[in-house]
Amino acid sequence: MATLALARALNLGLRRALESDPRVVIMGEDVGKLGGVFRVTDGLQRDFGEDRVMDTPLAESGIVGTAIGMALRGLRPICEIQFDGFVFPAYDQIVNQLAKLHYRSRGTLTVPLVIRIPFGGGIGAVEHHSESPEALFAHIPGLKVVACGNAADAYTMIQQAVACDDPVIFFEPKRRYWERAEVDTDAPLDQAFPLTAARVVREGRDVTLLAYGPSVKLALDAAAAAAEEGREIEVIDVRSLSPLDFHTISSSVSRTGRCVVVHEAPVFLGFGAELAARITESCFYRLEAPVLRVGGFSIPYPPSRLEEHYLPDVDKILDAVDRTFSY
Amino acid sequence: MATLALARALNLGLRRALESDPRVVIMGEDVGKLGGVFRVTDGLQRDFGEDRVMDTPLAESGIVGTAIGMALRGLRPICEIQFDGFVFPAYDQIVNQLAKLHYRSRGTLTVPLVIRIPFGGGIGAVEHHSESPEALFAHIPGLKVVACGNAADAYTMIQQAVACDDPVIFFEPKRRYWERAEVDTDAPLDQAFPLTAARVVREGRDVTLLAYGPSVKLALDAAAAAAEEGREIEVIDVRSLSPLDFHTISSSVSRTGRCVVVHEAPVFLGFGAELAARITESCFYRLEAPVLRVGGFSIPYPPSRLEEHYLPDVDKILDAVDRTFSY
Amino acid sequence: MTVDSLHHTVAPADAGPADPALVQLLTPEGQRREHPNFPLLLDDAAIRDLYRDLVLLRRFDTEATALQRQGELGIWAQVLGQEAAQIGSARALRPTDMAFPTYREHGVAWCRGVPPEKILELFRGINFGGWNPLEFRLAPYTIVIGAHTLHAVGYAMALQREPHNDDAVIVYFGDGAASEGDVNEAFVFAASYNAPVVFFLQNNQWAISVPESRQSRIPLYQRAKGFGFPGVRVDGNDVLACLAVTDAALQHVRSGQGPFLIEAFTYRMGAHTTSDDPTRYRLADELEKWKLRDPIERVKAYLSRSGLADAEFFASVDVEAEALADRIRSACVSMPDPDPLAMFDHVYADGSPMLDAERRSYAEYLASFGEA
Amino acid sequence: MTVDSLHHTVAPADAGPADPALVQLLTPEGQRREHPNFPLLLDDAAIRDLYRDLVLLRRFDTEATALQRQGELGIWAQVLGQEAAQIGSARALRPTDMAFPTYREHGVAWCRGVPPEKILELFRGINFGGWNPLEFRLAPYTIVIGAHTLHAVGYAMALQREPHNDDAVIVYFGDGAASEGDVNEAFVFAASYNAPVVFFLQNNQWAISVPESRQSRIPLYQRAKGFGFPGVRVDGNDVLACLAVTDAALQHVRSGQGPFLIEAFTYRMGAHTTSDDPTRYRLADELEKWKLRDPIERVKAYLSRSGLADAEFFASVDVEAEALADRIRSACVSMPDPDPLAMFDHVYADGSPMLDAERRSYAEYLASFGEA
Ligand SMILES: Cc1ncc(C[n+]2csc(CCOP(=O)(O)OP(=O)(O)O)c2C)c(N)n1
Ligand SMILES: Cc1ncc(C[n+]2csc(CCOP(=O)(O)OP(=O)(O)O)c2C)c(N)n1
Ligand SMILES: [Mg+2]
Ligand SMILES: [Mg+2]
Repeated sequence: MATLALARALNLGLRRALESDPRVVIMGEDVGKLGGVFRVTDGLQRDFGEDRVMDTPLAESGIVGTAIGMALRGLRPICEIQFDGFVFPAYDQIVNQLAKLHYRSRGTLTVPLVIRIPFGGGIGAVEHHSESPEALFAHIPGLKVVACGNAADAYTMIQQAVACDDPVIFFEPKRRYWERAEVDTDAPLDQAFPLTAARVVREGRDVTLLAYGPSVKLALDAAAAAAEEGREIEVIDVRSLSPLDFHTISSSVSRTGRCVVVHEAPVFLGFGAELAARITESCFYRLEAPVLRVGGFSIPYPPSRLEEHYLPDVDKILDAVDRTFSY
Repeated sequence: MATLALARALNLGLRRALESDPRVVIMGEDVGKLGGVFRVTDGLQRDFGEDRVMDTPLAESGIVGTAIGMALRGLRPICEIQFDGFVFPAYDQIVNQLAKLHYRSRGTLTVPLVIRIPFGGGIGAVEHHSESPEALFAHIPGLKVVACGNAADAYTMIQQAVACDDPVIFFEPKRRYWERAEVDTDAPLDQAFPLTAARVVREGRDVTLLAYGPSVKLALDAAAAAAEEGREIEVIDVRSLSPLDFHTISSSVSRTGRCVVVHEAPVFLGFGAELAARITESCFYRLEAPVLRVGGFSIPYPPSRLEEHYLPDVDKILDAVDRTFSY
Repeated sequence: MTVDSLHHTVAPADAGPADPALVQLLTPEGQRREHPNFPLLLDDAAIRDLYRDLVLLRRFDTEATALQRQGELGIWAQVLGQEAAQIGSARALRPTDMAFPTYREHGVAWCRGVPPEKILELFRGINFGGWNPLEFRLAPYTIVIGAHTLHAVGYAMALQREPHNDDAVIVYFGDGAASEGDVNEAFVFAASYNAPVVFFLQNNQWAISVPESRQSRIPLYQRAKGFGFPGVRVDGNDVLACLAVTDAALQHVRSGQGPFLIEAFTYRMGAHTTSDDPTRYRLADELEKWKLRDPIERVKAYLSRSGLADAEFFASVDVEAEALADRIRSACVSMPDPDPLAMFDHVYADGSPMLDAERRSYAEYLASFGEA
Repeated sequence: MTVDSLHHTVAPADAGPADPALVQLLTPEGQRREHPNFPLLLDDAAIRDLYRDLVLLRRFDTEATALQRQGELGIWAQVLGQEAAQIGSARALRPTDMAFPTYREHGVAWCRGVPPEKILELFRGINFGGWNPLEFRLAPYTIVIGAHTLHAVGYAMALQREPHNDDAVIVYFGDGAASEGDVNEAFVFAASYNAPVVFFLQNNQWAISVPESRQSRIPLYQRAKGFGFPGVRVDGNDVLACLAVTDAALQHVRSGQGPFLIEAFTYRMGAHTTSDDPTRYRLADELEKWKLRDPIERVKAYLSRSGLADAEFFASVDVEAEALADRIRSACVSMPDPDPLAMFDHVYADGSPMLDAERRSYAEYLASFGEA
């Protein structure tokens, strides 16, 4: 057991992956000497060399495209995209190539490739550094899309993603990079909680709160605040957006009869849309209120001095929770 | 009034746009002498010259990126993307630049640019020629996203899109290119049905069927079949995915109490997810059944000999309609 | 003089033997030439084999075109006119080298040993390519223009780190593709990591209806120089020259000198695909001119003239070609449609419960009709 | 010889006056040189003005860095070391030319007349750039590397069709950016349409922590040649050379000869941004060496030595610089936060009822707190 910041937990997880499998390579912009702009790869090039931890030319399509080629020859690349907003030059490679190669080749090719993307806002950054593009990946069959919400999951999930034979889009909640938690760095990976499973992180019987990535902490904070007023919120960390562990979610909502989804991406066609639609379909008779969504407005991510208005917060969540009781 | 195939109606609409505004230019791969692979721009380069109808180098990011620059200097470019699957190399320009320039410049720059995308399957094509990527655009604030479903709308909507000061992603139902309908080519554009409004294309009181693009015809066919069995389906052509004309939709569902959404894109996080979530939110007490979705599976678009299994059809729609009566 | 002065050697539309920059070892009339940089050592049998490759490939292509016309294929991308570029380059490969094709590399597939009917499966719409890419060392056909050039570079970067392995990678793309960002990023990465990859650009002068002049104002082989590696233009209708130049390029990349660009100057004698109508955008004249440079005729002329092959040989190749066509035709028309539920296979290598549920529910749906 | 032989003139890390390919008109010691291709006609006052630009720009940059340290800005991208490249090139523009910057072009913005505090608004997080791009003929700062190079080309293509207009476009980007697909597609389009655009590449030798050698194995100005247009390398710390070369390049593009690439060889003397820590990836030595080539010192040396300016002049510029710093500081710290509801403005030029509803509902939500 160690108390680690989320970024540090990722760093240790990556180190483990590099140690335990010589086929693993890390590549991206500034992942080498600098250790990444968030220091997630700190020290790895020094210890594993430039062949295992590669600074690349500045070209995201090139990074993902060459990583695909490397994976086809048996390597297991981990690509870092520096910020969420910079993944789009690689979008064609991800959607048309990465997601489809296993299918197109009828299973003869596998592309075990992880794309790490620090995502979300709340750090006072300039444009393109605060986006939440997860829905744009979760809609694409062939990709696995996961998001970690705390240091312990970060440590485990990144290793599981690397071990997975499918391409994994791995979202990291950048505003939580510096938040610390207990991490059991000795637990064996093969007995860990599964990568694609959702997890109930707080139990409650009145309403289900669904969140992932940076919003999990908000959800827990909201639950704590609600508890003081006698309302028991169950919080689920969705963790895997695709494939979705719907069973965990629907069991909870069937019990509570109420549900609120939280994410930073625009509500319109955000991941909450799928959750709401699917929950309503399967829990129709159990629902006391429609599934409500707390998330971004239908505007580009605003300048940082306005981001607190844009982002979900405890008040907005509790307001939505309250509304589910007014139906 | 003339009876026109949808592709021909678009051609005439584009001709009108070129005639009425000298700032309009068409650009893309093979839009010149060839007239586009679907002949939508047939004869336009011959009549308006190479400066107005430009064959470009083979580079989609380049097409959209230079079109943005041209728009900044006052032109009104219409870009053709040859097939749905080839829009992704331009995705970064669309999401990070095109969608945001008006916002980023606080309204001082406008980017009146139309991106035409033939979309959807059903034509027996090879890979990447049958995709339905509309959700990937409708989730992006700053874009307007529309789809035409018949020749009359095609003729009008393309002109309205060109006249619009916002960037418009214009989806064309490629499997309907050759379907003919009455088109009033003399009707004045400024009195036309608004570009961003949904339209009830068949009235009915039992259930609301929502569709757009190639699925509108299917929805109408399903409604006709259901009518024979005494069930009255109201069909709405959504037409504008973003902004969404939700009023027309919610009024209908409030009346019918039942709703089925149809599209070709994967159901998971497809546009139907937003419709279902939003309808449930606003019509919660009116719904007799959850909103059901008919659409693609969570697989890449399959080889053409299997596409009939992948695509929505009248049977699948009627099956879903039936299910809404079994709640 | 610091301005990096330009060699504005704009490619004459009919770049032929007269173009000094064009490597040619066999003239359109079937005359052998020597080239100081690209010697060619081939025994007679090998040249006859190349002829056989060319003829069989063309026959396959013709048959596939016919099959498409008869509704047996959804579409067909003809290789007509580009046979020498593909056979010449692919015959220079070792079995363990890896090739990344576009959608038109039937000649490359042929040389890699892929049974031709496997290619038809894609165009018939049964799957996305019926061969095992690892077995034949030929990646799946790639339709998204240029995307695979990056895969080729990455594959080469992976090869590079394998001790005692000097295998190489070749990647095929067109004159149109050269404009895509991905292809240029592939140049950047290949140069940066000194990757053992040969970029084989088939300049067939058209990207569907768009002429090469829209993509570049200088000959495309010169692009490489701007990225710091060599580029050569070869007569793409000359199978010997294509073989010799590819051989030299492979040696170059195997020996650790980094990437190499070959521009094979050729001509798309057919339509872009069977869906295309080239009469809308190019003159018949052009085609007539290129018929005189047919890649097969010149080998035949050379073989006959130099006495390396006789009428009997040519006849036997023709017979073999007809047999191939027959075999392919019957293989094609008897291909069963895939099982509907097969479309749920191989989306994920290690599964998805969500998708399993979709498969089950569709199976039930299908079964419900069976019961009705 | 058909192999397009390479000039492997790998850029020496300290490409200085000795590099024959580098255009230099003023040595680091402040000595004037002549260059046959790039004559410079400037009166004395103009040179003093350039000096003033450089000093004021640096003072502004220093003040912004300090403001960031004090928490008044979220981040700051220093221009330190690149002042000459930006002032020299931007002073060559006409008011009606159009410039497309990255996020570091404060010197260009200065020359275009943008009030410096407007730049700070972006880095403070108030908006995405406080100036009207059409008024100042300076596009918004672009953070997505390379994306704006295509906008510049498109803008130039539009200019090109305006009768009697020989305005030009200049677009700034970095050594890292040269690897992006978009930049190379910009080269393709500019060459194909012969667009009047000057590509101004500031090679400051670093893309955050990644050295230029990772992006290209040959000097970057040579990239242009592969696309069929000229490229020149200029001493980016020499304001006179940057002015002269940009002037020549603008003449070239105005006269209808198509695009032109300038590589200004310079050095990022500061961190990438205030969030960066260059001690992790480069040696202090390197910085020390480049301090000897400071872009301001050499102009000062030249002006003093040649008697074109005296101590009084230098002192007055310093005074002006301090006044500028004061003005900027107070402008910055007194900037009000924007109204929350302003974030709903300008998403669409002609409106969205859906968004209007979101705005109304958020206004009500905010109001509900007011009432509580
Ligand atoms: C990214 C992308 N854009 C557009 C297309 C449509 N398309 C298919 S082939 C082709 C022309 C390709 O020309 P070239 O690269 O010269 O190859 P050729 O067909 O001549 O062999 C185009 C535009 C595509 N397949 N992929
Ligand atoms: C598409 C994209 N990828 C990554 C980044 C993150 N990033 C910001 S600046 C930078 C380095 C840019 O280097 P260069 O082009 O040389 O410009 P310089 O900062 O040296 O002026 C990177 C990688 C980005 N802004 N955009
Ligand atoms: Mg071609
Ligand atoms: Mg740089």
